[in-house]
Amino acid sequence: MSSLHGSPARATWLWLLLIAGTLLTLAIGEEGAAGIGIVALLAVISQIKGSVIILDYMALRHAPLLWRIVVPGWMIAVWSLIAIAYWSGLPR
Amino acid sequence: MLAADTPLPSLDTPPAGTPRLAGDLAIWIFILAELLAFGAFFAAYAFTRAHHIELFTHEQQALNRITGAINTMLLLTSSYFVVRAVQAAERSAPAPCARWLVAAIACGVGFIVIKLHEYSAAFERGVTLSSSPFHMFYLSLTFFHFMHVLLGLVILSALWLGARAGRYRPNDMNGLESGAAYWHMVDLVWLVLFPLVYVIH
Amino acid sequence: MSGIFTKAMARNIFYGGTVFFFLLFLALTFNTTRELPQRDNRAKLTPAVAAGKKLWETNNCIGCHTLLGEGAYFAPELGNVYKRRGPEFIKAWIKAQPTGVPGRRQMPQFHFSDADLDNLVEFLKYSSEINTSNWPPNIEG
Amino acid sequence: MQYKTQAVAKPYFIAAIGLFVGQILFGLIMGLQYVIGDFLFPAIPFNIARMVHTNLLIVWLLFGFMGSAYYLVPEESETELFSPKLALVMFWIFLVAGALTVVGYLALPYATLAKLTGNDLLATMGREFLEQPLITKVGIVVVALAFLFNITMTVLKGRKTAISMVLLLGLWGLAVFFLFSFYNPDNLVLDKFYWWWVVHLWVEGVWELILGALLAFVLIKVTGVDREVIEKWLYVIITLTLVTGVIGTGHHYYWIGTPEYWQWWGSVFSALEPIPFFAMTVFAFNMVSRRRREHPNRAATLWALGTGVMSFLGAGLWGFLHTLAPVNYYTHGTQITAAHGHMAFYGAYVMVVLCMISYAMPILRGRAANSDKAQVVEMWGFWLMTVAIVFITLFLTGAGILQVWLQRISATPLSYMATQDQIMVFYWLREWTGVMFLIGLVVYIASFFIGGDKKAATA
Repeated sequence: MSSLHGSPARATWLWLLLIAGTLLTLAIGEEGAAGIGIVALLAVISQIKGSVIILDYMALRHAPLLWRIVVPGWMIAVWSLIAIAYWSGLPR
Repeated sequence: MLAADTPLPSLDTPPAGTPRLAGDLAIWIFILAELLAFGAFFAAYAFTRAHHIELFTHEQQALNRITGAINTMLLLTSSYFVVRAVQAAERSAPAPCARWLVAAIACGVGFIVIKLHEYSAAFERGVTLSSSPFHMFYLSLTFFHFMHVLLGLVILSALWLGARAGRYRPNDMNGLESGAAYWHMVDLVWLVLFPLVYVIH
Repeated sequence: MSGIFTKAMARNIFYGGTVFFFLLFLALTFNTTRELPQRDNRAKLTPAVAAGKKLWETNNCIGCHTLLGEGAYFAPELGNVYKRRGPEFIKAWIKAQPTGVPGRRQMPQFHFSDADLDNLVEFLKYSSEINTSNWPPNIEG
Repeated sequence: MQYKTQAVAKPYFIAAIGLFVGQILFGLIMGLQYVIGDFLFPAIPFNIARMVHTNLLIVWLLFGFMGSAYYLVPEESETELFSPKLALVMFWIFLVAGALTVVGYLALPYATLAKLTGNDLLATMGREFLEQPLITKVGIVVVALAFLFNITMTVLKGRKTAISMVLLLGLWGLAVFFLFSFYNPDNLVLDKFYWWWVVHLWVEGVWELILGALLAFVLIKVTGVDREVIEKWLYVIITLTLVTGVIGTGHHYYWIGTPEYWQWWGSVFSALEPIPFFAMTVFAFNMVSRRRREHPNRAATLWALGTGVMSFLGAGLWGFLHTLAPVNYYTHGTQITAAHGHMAFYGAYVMVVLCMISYAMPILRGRAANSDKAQVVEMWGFWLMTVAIVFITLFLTGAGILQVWLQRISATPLSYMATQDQIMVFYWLREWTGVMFLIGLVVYIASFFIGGDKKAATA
């Protein structure tokens, strides 16, 4: 039997990590924090959570290289565009 | 739907360590197309926001971040349950597989209920697709995603029927893995959408 | 190959995806239908405008001109011609066709009555007041 | 030919090519009217010539689709056509109705034609591409229903393949969306909104299913690649087509009085529309390079590959060029649109019908493929027409860019006609390239009359 989808224990730990990330995002939101640094932080949190979903839950960790590049690459590209847009809108 | 025609028992279990894509190539191509559409919409939001910063910041304040975060957690939990369902099928346990799927569906329904609540509040404030650029994006992005949650729930329901019929086995996971991948995509997109639309200002 | 790719799955995704996106399109159509009254100038949709639209159609004006940018590209945009030229010029122009200038593009003579011309002008006036999101970029169309 | 009822495709193909010639002749007349304004005035005013040009295009493509379906469906379903007699009767009805309509266009003032044909009962005429008199529109529906009945019954009594199901879906969709041509409210915005349900949902929706099915069929035949492989890719490609194309309709809803959110929805989805076309190109080349037989009909293979490339360029790339709302704001209703229209229609639909004809016609005439000599001439036709359309597109694009600049962007915008005077040189170049296209078409037709050693009769 292949173990493509990992163990329940690992999935549970990762779930806790995801929830923690969400609470952190919420806390930043409720705090009303802003700025390029905060955007970078949110992007990193989102990227980490996304990587958990992509590599573990979607099991792309075991997929051919192309897929391990394309799907996480999508997320990096999207966050890069968001960051550029945010930066372009900063007062100067 | 997805589970309706799983293929003949696929290739023999590949040797351990061989790279394998979990789910059908067809669903992955579809997922990529969906990701591109969402990605383009996200970028459009971000660049439009850069031209209307005060408007976006102001109107974003009216959104309820708490329910947004609860919805995030519902989707994450739902994804987790789907993973457990897949793991159950991977060790030939159809009954737990079906139960985990029910739990996942319940979370998805919770998301829908909260979202509808959020929409009705927004409509009361007079939010429409044409009331402002922010409202346009808020409604378009969340509604586009909302429709995906509904589609995902239809798929999960089909998987649940398949699981109850004992259709998914360690050497025949294609239908289940494909549906699961789609559901995770719906979750993944929300992980960008929530901070982008509800938090960043 | 390491992946699985089945025709059944591809087919199901085709039917599911098609239905899904068509429903989404219908939802947007529903919303558009509800929002149109604020944009499509239907308050000014008088019998004269309707008669003008029919003249517009039965003389195949769209075969040379564009209207809100759609049509043939052989003659000027008429969605905003009311604002560009005004009613009297339009009527005089239509009556004076064809110009007969050698080598120039010719517009046929349609033998409109004065009432017809008024209706056509009403239609063009109504068209020019539709909210087109500031299109065309300038008065030249 | 495996089933003798496939033979009903032949008159359809011949009529299609005949009407194609008419379309091109009227195209040349219009092209000349662009530069010599009073050419043939008042005998054939521009609006009449254009109506004939576009309507002939639609009708001959419909002939091509129907002929292709009559050829393809029996072979896919592994059974004779339900009613070859009905198919032939419908052929003559459609041809005569089409011919009478064109005669009506040319012989009568359009307003008189409208009066005579009952436009007062239900006003449907005088809208771009839907200029047909009411009775012709009803005739189209009748012919389409009889055709669909015939095809559907054939599929139902035989084998149901992915290709025939997709083709059927596309053809039914074609008929269903045509019904919106009967809806013509006084409200111009609503009129235009649903007008696109015919035009866009045809060419960027259901017609692409027909395109995909025909291409897949020919690829199976000429490459010998597994049906399973080709059919699953067919599904994937048409999924991408409809996922992007249906909401992509929004790119027509930017400036016609529809709400502004369409600028975003339309831009996002239509920006993805090149993807399925690109996939189709890759697919066609991939299947040909993985071929498991050397089919003697190399011309058909060339048309198949050409369809992939040219539909990507014309529909995909030239569509993308002006589909984003901020760009379209300036290009809407200019020669850029005309440029895109020409290459997209040629690349996607003209080529796929000619591909089907190229594959089927020799078999209908009792041989697997034409002689090498005839094929070489056919390929000359292919290259002349294809290169011509590329240059027509480039010249119209040049005209369009200059037009946008002078009339829309410049600080001192010129009037429409003053702008036209400035871009005359592009129109002259386009007209000469149009002559080249006609030569290509003549060469193509000549290839049907060239003998030489026939290939064996069994494909």
